[in-house]
Amino acid sequence: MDSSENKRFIKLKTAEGREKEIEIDEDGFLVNPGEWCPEFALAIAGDESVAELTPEHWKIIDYLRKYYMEFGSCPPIRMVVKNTGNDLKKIYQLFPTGPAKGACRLAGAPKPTGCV
Amino acid sequence: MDSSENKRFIKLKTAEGREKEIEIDEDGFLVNPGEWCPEFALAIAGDESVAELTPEHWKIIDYLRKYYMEFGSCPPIRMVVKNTGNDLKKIYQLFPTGPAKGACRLAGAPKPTGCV
Amino acid sequence: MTAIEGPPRPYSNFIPDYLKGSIGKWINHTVVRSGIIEHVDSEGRKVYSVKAGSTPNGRYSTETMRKISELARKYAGGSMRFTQALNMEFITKDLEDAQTLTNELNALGFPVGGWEGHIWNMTSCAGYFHCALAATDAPSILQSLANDLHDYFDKEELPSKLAISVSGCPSSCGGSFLTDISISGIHTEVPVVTDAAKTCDMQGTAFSCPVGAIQLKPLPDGSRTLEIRANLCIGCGLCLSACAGIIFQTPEKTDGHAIAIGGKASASRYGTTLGRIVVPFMPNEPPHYEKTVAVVRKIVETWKADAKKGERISDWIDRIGWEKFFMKTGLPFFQQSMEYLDLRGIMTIREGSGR
Amino acid sequence: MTAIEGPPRPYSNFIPDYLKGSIGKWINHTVVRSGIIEHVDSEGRKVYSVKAGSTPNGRYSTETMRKISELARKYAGGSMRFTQALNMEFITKDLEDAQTLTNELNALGFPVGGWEGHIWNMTSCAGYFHCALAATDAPSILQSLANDLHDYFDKEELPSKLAISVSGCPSSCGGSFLTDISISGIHTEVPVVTDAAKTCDMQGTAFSCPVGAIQLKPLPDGSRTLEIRANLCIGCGLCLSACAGIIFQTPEKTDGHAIAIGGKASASRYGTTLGRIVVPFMPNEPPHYEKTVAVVRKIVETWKADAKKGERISDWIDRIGWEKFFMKTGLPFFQQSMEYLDLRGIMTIREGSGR
Amino acid sequence: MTEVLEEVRKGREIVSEIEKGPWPNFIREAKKTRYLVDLYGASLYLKRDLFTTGGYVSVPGVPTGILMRVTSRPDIGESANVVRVLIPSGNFMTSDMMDGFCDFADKYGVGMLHALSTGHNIEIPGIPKERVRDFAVEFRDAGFEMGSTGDAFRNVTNCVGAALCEYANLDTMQARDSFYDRFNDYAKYPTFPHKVKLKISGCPLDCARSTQKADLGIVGSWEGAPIVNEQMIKKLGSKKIDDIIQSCPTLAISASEEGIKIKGEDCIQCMGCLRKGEGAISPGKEKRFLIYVGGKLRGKKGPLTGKLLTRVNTMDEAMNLIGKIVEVFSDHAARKERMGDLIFRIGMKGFLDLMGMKAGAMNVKDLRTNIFYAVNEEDRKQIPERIVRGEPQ
Amino acid sequence: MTEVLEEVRKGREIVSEIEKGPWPNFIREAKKTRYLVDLYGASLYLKRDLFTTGGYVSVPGVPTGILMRVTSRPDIGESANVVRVLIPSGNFMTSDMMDGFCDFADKYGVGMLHALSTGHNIEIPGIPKERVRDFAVEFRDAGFEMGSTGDAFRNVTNCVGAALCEYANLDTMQARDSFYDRFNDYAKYPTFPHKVKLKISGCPLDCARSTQKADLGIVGSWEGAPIVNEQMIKKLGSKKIDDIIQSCPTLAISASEEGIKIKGEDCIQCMGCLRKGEGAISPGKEKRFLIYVGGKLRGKKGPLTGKLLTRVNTMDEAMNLIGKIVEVFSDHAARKERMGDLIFRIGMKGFLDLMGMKAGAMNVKDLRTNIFYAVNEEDRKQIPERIVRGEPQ
Ligand code: SRM
Ligand code: SRM
Ligand code: SRM
Ligand code: SRM
Ligand code: SF4
Ligand code: SF4
Ligand code: SF4
Ligand code: SF4
Ligand code: SF4
Ligand code: SF4
Ligand code: SF4
Ligand code: SF4
Repeated sequence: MDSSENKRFIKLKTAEGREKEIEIDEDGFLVNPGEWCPEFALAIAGDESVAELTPEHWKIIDYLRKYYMEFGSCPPIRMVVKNTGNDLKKIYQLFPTGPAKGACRLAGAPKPTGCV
Repeated sequence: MDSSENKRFIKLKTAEGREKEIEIDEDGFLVNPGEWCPEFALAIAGDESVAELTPEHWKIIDYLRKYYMEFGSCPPIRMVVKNTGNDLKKIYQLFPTGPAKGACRLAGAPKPTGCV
Repeated sequence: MTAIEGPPRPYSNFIPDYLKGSIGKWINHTVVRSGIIEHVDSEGRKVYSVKAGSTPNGRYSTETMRKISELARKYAGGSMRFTQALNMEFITKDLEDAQTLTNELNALGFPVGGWEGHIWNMTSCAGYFHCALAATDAPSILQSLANDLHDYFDKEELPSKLAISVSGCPSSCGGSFLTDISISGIHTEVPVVTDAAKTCDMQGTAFSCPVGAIQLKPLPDGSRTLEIRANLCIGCGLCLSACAGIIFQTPEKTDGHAIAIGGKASASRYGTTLGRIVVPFMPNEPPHYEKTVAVVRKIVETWKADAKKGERISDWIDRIGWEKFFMKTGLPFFQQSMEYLDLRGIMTIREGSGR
Repeated sequence: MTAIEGPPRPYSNFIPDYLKGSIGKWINHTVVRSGIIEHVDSEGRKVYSVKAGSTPNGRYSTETMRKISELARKYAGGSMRFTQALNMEFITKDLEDAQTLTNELNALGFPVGGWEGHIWNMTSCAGYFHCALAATDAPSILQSLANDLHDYFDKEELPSKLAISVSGCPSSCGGSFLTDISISGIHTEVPVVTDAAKTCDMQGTAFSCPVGAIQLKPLPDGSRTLEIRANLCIGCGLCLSACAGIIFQTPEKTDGHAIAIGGKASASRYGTTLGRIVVPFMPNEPPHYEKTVAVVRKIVETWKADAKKGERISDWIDRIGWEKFFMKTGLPFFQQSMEYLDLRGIMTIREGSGR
Repeated sequence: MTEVLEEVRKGREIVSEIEKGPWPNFIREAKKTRYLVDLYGASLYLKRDLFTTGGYVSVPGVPTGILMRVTSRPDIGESANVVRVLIPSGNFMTSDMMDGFCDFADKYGVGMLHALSTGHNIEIPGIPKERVRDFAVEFRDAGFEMGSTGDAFRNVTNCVGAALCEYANLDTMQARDSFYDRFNDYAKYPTFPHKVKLKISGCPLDCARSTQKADLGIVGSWEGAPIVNEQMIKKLGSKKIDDIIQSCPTLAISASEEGIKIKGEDCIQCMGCLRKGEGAISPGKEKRFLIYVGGKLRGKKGPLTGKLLTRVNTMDEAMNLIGKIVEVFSDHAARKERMGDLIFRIGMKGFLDLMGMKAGAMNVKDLRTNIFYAVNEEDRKQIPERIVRGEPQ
Repeated sequence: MTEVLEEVRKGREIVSEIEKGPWPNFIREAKKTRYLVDLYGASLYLKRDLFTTGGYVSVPGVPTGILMRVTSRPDIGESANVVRVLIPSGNFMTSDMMDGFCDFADKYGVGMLHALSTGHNIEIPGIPKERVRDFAVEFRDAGFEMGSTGDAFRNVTNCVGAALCEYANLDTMQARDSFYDRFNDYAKYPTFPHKVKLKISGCPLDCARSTQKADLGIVGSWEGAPIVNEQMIKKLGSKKIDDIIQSCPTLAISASEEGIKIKGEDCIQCMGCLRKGEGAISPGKEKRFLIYVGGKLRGKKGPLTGKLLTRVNTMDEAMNLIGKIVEVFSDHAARKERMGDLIFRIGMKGFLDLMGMKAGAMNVKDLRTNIFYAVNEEDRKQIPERIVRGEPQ
């Protein structure tokens, strides 16, 4: 299968007002992590059952991004809890599809290795 | 015990006719391997029941010296046999006290680690 | 949306009513026939458990399942269970019900059997049927074995319990290495990284490798890819489940399965043991896996003829030793069963005298 | 100088004449009493072997040895032997000689005993008495044990054979780890390199270290010295025998001995086993090593009371398991007996159920 | 549809062979459903697994995730996602419940149930990606929880125990129920380094295989001798009594006036005599719960069975310990390191240290034979002292 | 001599304590000699070994060297060199021979004999360095060979075997004699990477401990059932016959008309029945010689016992194999690596490969549980083929 046939994109406007097309995979994850911008998160928040991105959301997204940029991977949930000062339930309230999935997707990290 | 009290030396004349004092340990082994010279071997051959140092003897001594300079140790007897073209019995004829002891002493290598 | 926390409970809501008064009061059980046990409590109350064989990997059409559910309704207090080893189990309040139920189950194609000197259970994982990691197709192998050995479930006798399991890969979801006879899929090549790995969680994938064979490799364009160090890789296949972009190239040639024997859990005699690998590699030969079935049959028949009553396969081997095992079964001994590059390798060498 | 090649032989020159006709024809033996066995051959001929205890580490004055030699001349065909386990053994041609000999040996201070449910033998290495590697003094420990347990050699009964050995260091020249009860010296510090190492074969010394902890270090003056990497060193002490310039600094504090039990060679029952360490460190407390003797005595008495007839210590432990061993002896369990940093470490963990 | 692919055609031939035979048949079942039999057949023909780890679907309320499954041959068959459903303790289900599962499988899946997975969940396979969310909402409304995925407690399983079995030292079903009352958050949210399995057996016969295929195992047992019913024993007759005596591996049993006498201190709770006793011998009164840690099957060094950590006196203590263990596990395991692998890496003593526990003789199968071992200054003092005091473990 | 050193005085006190007690006493013996009792006492008081590896003395005719021993306290006692003397097979010595050794010990040593070393040599301790050469000449003239040192065959030992024991499957003393006839050069000249020990036992009871403390062990055994003397067995009576049947760990023995019947294929030659048989059961006719390799005690990973390499049918084959093994050992071991350490390093299969031998079931104690193992293309073809052919090992 040539994946080029199936390319998908998300169109959005950047803070500066530029139109931008960001490539995503079939599960909606960023293909090129370098392309991430806050608007990307805004654009897909709904998919992950997040109605509005509050500062509390951004704090977690920021942490996830920083971690991802440093370690190339999403942090374990325990670390998210420890490092963002939220308890587990709170995090799941903010991101109903979970920190390791929904929130990471918003933060532009790659698809997690699965739940198997 | 201060070992300096017990220093022992062998006195010999070098090929150039110089007088030389070479320090040996209580078992007659060279203390400073750098001081070795063929005359040292000649001087102590009798101790190791070698009446005369023939070319056959020198071939073995040379090999031992070369090996010692490279590996810092006496070669296993098997290697002496292989690399000097002598069989075991022949080597013991030449050096009745053995290649790993008598011959090595003549070649200025240190005292072997023992027979235990 | 009412959030339920955890499984439905308390359990008392889901068991036959006539069981409730006896909980914790059982004093004895008697095997009435293969598959049917009479349980008696301290007050003389009795119930009967009926154990029926299941399909490989427990695959049921809803059509069949509804019929089973109906049988539970009719004969077993409106409830049934699956055993730890995934047989169906019904608890009836009298022997007559147990017997009628047995007939109805048989009519539906499900044998009633197990316990004492019988095959107690045969389980398999999903294999090719559903799983992404399979090196061999567990359900069809189990089907072949079960078709061949089924008489030992309900008719013929064996020296003691026999449990059989088949797993499609070393994950051993089917319980390989734990049962008296078990089969486990095995890959024997190093997987390759394809373009599709691009969108994987590379770091996470590297973590997934148990031997650290996966490295992240920077590409000229600043992005990264994965690299598998062939000299370290044990071909376990775990990275495939972390990243769909990693694949085996010629599984049709290099995938197969190994046969291990002598696993058991119970504390009886020498206690828990793990299966040991008697055949390190068999090719995948569906539909009937004749060679594999023949090896298993040979082991079962030899054990049956040679073991004393009550002796599990592991006990039997403990008694006679591996040398006699190979002699008696006529199976060839493979050097590959012997030693491998790890901590336990050294333990497989025979030291000193004795078995 | 007549060169002799190898040991004196043929052996027939050194055995009692009356043995010669029976070689290979023996058909049975009976233990007449502790230490005396009657051997009978297929033609009805009989001889008697008399086994006498030896001094720790077999040290004899020539004065005593000449007396023993004289006894051999008088009662044993002019010849005697030392057994594999270093007792003295005399072969007499009749029971009367055997008995007279026994009395004479006793008079000389040598008990006759061993076989069946007795102490068969007690051996030690040279220890401080002669060796350069000792971490503990094997002969004096053995002397203490033998003084304490001697009744089991010739008078009191035990469940089965008991062999005891003591070695001054892990080299185990005395046979530690092989006998039912064994003691082995152990260093617990890292040795240091002194100036005297200068004339050692440094490369050879480096080779002598089993874990590669010794490195050659170049000195400013172009010469070299040895360096011991403390993090790798297991304190085995082998380098001391390669180079007299390496020494332990405070052996009086750090040297001691460990107690291991359950070694045996014979193929009987579970076959060859190695001793396992029940007490990892005991201090050296001459002259009488009371604590060490007490531990051994405790083990022997517990085994005696608990084992069934014919059960060696290893068989007994195989039956009851280590947990019961510690419970029954009342010995404390030391975490240090459990695990250590190597391949077999993992094997000491108890997995699954069972003993 | 025009031509049938070669691999599908050949695959069908293979499948129709598998369909034969006397044992309950999964193909015969599958053919009554909308399962991708052709895909499966093709995989057998091609000798290669045609499923691959699927993508991702976001489902609020199932924090541990749902098992996504796609095929590498969409031309033959597409996706096959599956949900795992937690069922009541002991795997008991009412007929109504089963019918309900069937309804869901018909409506959302392919009309097939996986009953049960080897982890003892009902699985409903074949739910298309687009429908997973709807399914989840409706299914949860019906009163069920999905799960047993992700880095959390997988489904806790237990033998039937006191509900049906005279050997049980505890009500295992009740134990599982209370586990979920207490620890459901650990099961629902994926907060561990890797999955954790707990299995509970009512006695050392270990029908739940808690000593083998679980990171954590609880096995009900007792201390001392089993209880002998003198009247019943005598009725068994001398041949049977002999059998019972022979059955004891530690020789704890001897014949006596009262039939038999069991030396409590020699009993290792192997269940041998109880099995021969026909009801006359039952578990002892002083209950103990054995905690096993570190079982797992896919070991890079071979499968790892559970190791006995300790014995406690009540199920409460057992549950407290479980809580403690998973904390230690979470704090010390590397990512995707199972408990067994952690213990393999740091050693049992290392693990006990992390737990703040002391190693005892119960933790060892054998003692070491290697004399070289770091005995430090502390040990040198302490060991002879403990010898003198004869301090118990 | 004026004052006695503190350590000597204290040492003497300790020594006089050790001198007490009922067992044959090495101090009582030592005090009758010129042995350095004061040095020994001081070492006990100081809790430190006062001997140290001695220097070197050149003695023609003893290629493997002589054990040099000095003390680190020449102020208390000086040197203590020792020679090892090879004695006849089975450690038999004539009285004349022993007297001769005593003469030498009196003349050159300290008037003490070490009889025997644990390697079964006579040792004559305490020969001053200056006198070693003279001793050697005189001693060799008297017909004895020194040795059992250096990187050569150490003294070969054997149980008494056929000379005194009905269990013997071979004349072990004769075996040792012929070993020296054939291999004396290997014993005399230090050509190996490290010492090599060979021990020979006449039967699996292994009185020579050849499976434990020898790099090479030969154990006489047989194939199939032991030989039963029907007449004798019947006389033993049914209680004893029962005992015999019980003694068999593999259950190879059953009661029969003739007393007992032994299933040859089930016998593992454990000697159990022979030991109970009171002469009525003896080793089988088809002799086999078990070759063990790699035993040694000072293992950095714990002591290593010998591993069964193979069984051969004659002592000739056994000796040929010994020759082959030491060649392989010499070619492949590192310097100062014992055979057991070599095998530990390269694995038993590696060693068999070097020997050009194939692994058989006899080489394993257990089979592996780890499925991950390099199965290569060759294996993939070969394994199913051998299964089909049912090819024996
Ligand atoms: C039903 C089941 C537990 C459950 O919660 O599902 C079960 C229940 C009983 N087991 Fe079990 N065992 C069950 C799986 C196991 C397993 C696990 C397995 O097979 O995967 C084991 C340990 C594994 C092993 O191989 O060692 C197991 C090892 C035993 C043993 C010890 C057998 C042995 O040879 O060592 C006994 C005792 C016996 O058979 O005498 C036993 C005995 C029993 C009895 C008969 C005891 C009793 O009634 O007092 C229980 C019958 C209850 C009943 O009527 O259902 N049960 N039993 C499991 C049925 C499995 C099946 O479908 O075949
Ligand atoms: C004399 C000696 C061989 C020798 O060449 O020196 C010897 C000779 C006999 N042994 Fe042994 N054993 C001798 C050391 C051993 C050893 C090695 C050791 O103790 O260091 C072992 C194996 C080590 C072990 O601990 O397993 C050994 C394990 C046996 C056994 C098996 C014992 C067991 O419990 O497993 C027997 C059979 C028996 O006792 O029933 C046995 C039996 C015998 C008998 C009694 C058999 C017979 O048919 O006569 C032999 C008596 C010959 C005699 O009268 O001298 N011999 N025997 C050794 C005497 C040692 C001593 O002084 O105590
Ligand atoms: C469904 C089930 C097998 C079955 O056919 O019934 C299953 C199926 C899978 N197992 Fe499993 N495991 C299942 C019980 C087991 C068991 C048995 C048990 O739990 O009693 C084991 C052995 C015990 C153990 O945990 O070691 C087991 C050990 C594994 C492993 C090895 C983990 C390890 O580190 O040792 C993996 C791979 C992994 O986790 O990375 C794995 C992974 C998988 C995956 C998720 C692999 C994949 O991505 O394809 C399989 C999905 C198959 C599918 O699509 O249907 N599965 N898995 C079982 C579901 C359990 C449940 O409902 O919770
Ligand atoms: C004399 C003797 C002990 C005794 O008191 O009887 C002895 C004494 C020494 N042994 Fe040994 N070993 C003696 C039998 C053994 C045995 C037992 C046996 O051979 O049956 C063993 C265990 C078996 C084995 O080989 O593993 C043994 C394993 C060692 C070792 C460990 C070697 C290893 O690699 O495992 C060493 C150290 C070494 O070789 O580097 C050693 C080294 C030594 C040295 C040479 C150490 C030293 O330099 O001080 C000891 C000299 C002591 C002395 O001055 O008296 N000795 N040594 C035994 C003489 C044997 C002989 O006559 O040939
Ligand atoms: S054992 Fe392997 S093939 Fe089978 S379900 Fe588990 S992961 Fe899949
Ligand atoms: S197959 Fe296993 S060992 Fe090989 S790279 Fe993948 S995860 Fe690592
Ligand atoms: S065991 Fe150690 S102390 Fe004893 S003789 Fe051997 S090397 Fe010396
Ligand atoms: S004591 Fe042993 S481990 Fe330590 S340096 Fe010396 S030889 Fe090496
Ligand atoms: S584990 Fe014990 S209590 Fe539980 S079902 Fe099995 S036999 Fe009964
Ligand atoms: S349970 Fe087992 S160990 Fe305990 S008395 Fe019964 S048979 Fe013996
Ligand atoms: S090993 Fe066997 S043959 Fe040799 S003495 Fe011992 S019992 Fe006899
Ligand atoms: S020698 Fe051992 S295995 Fe052979 S028949 Fe006799 S008792 Fe059984």
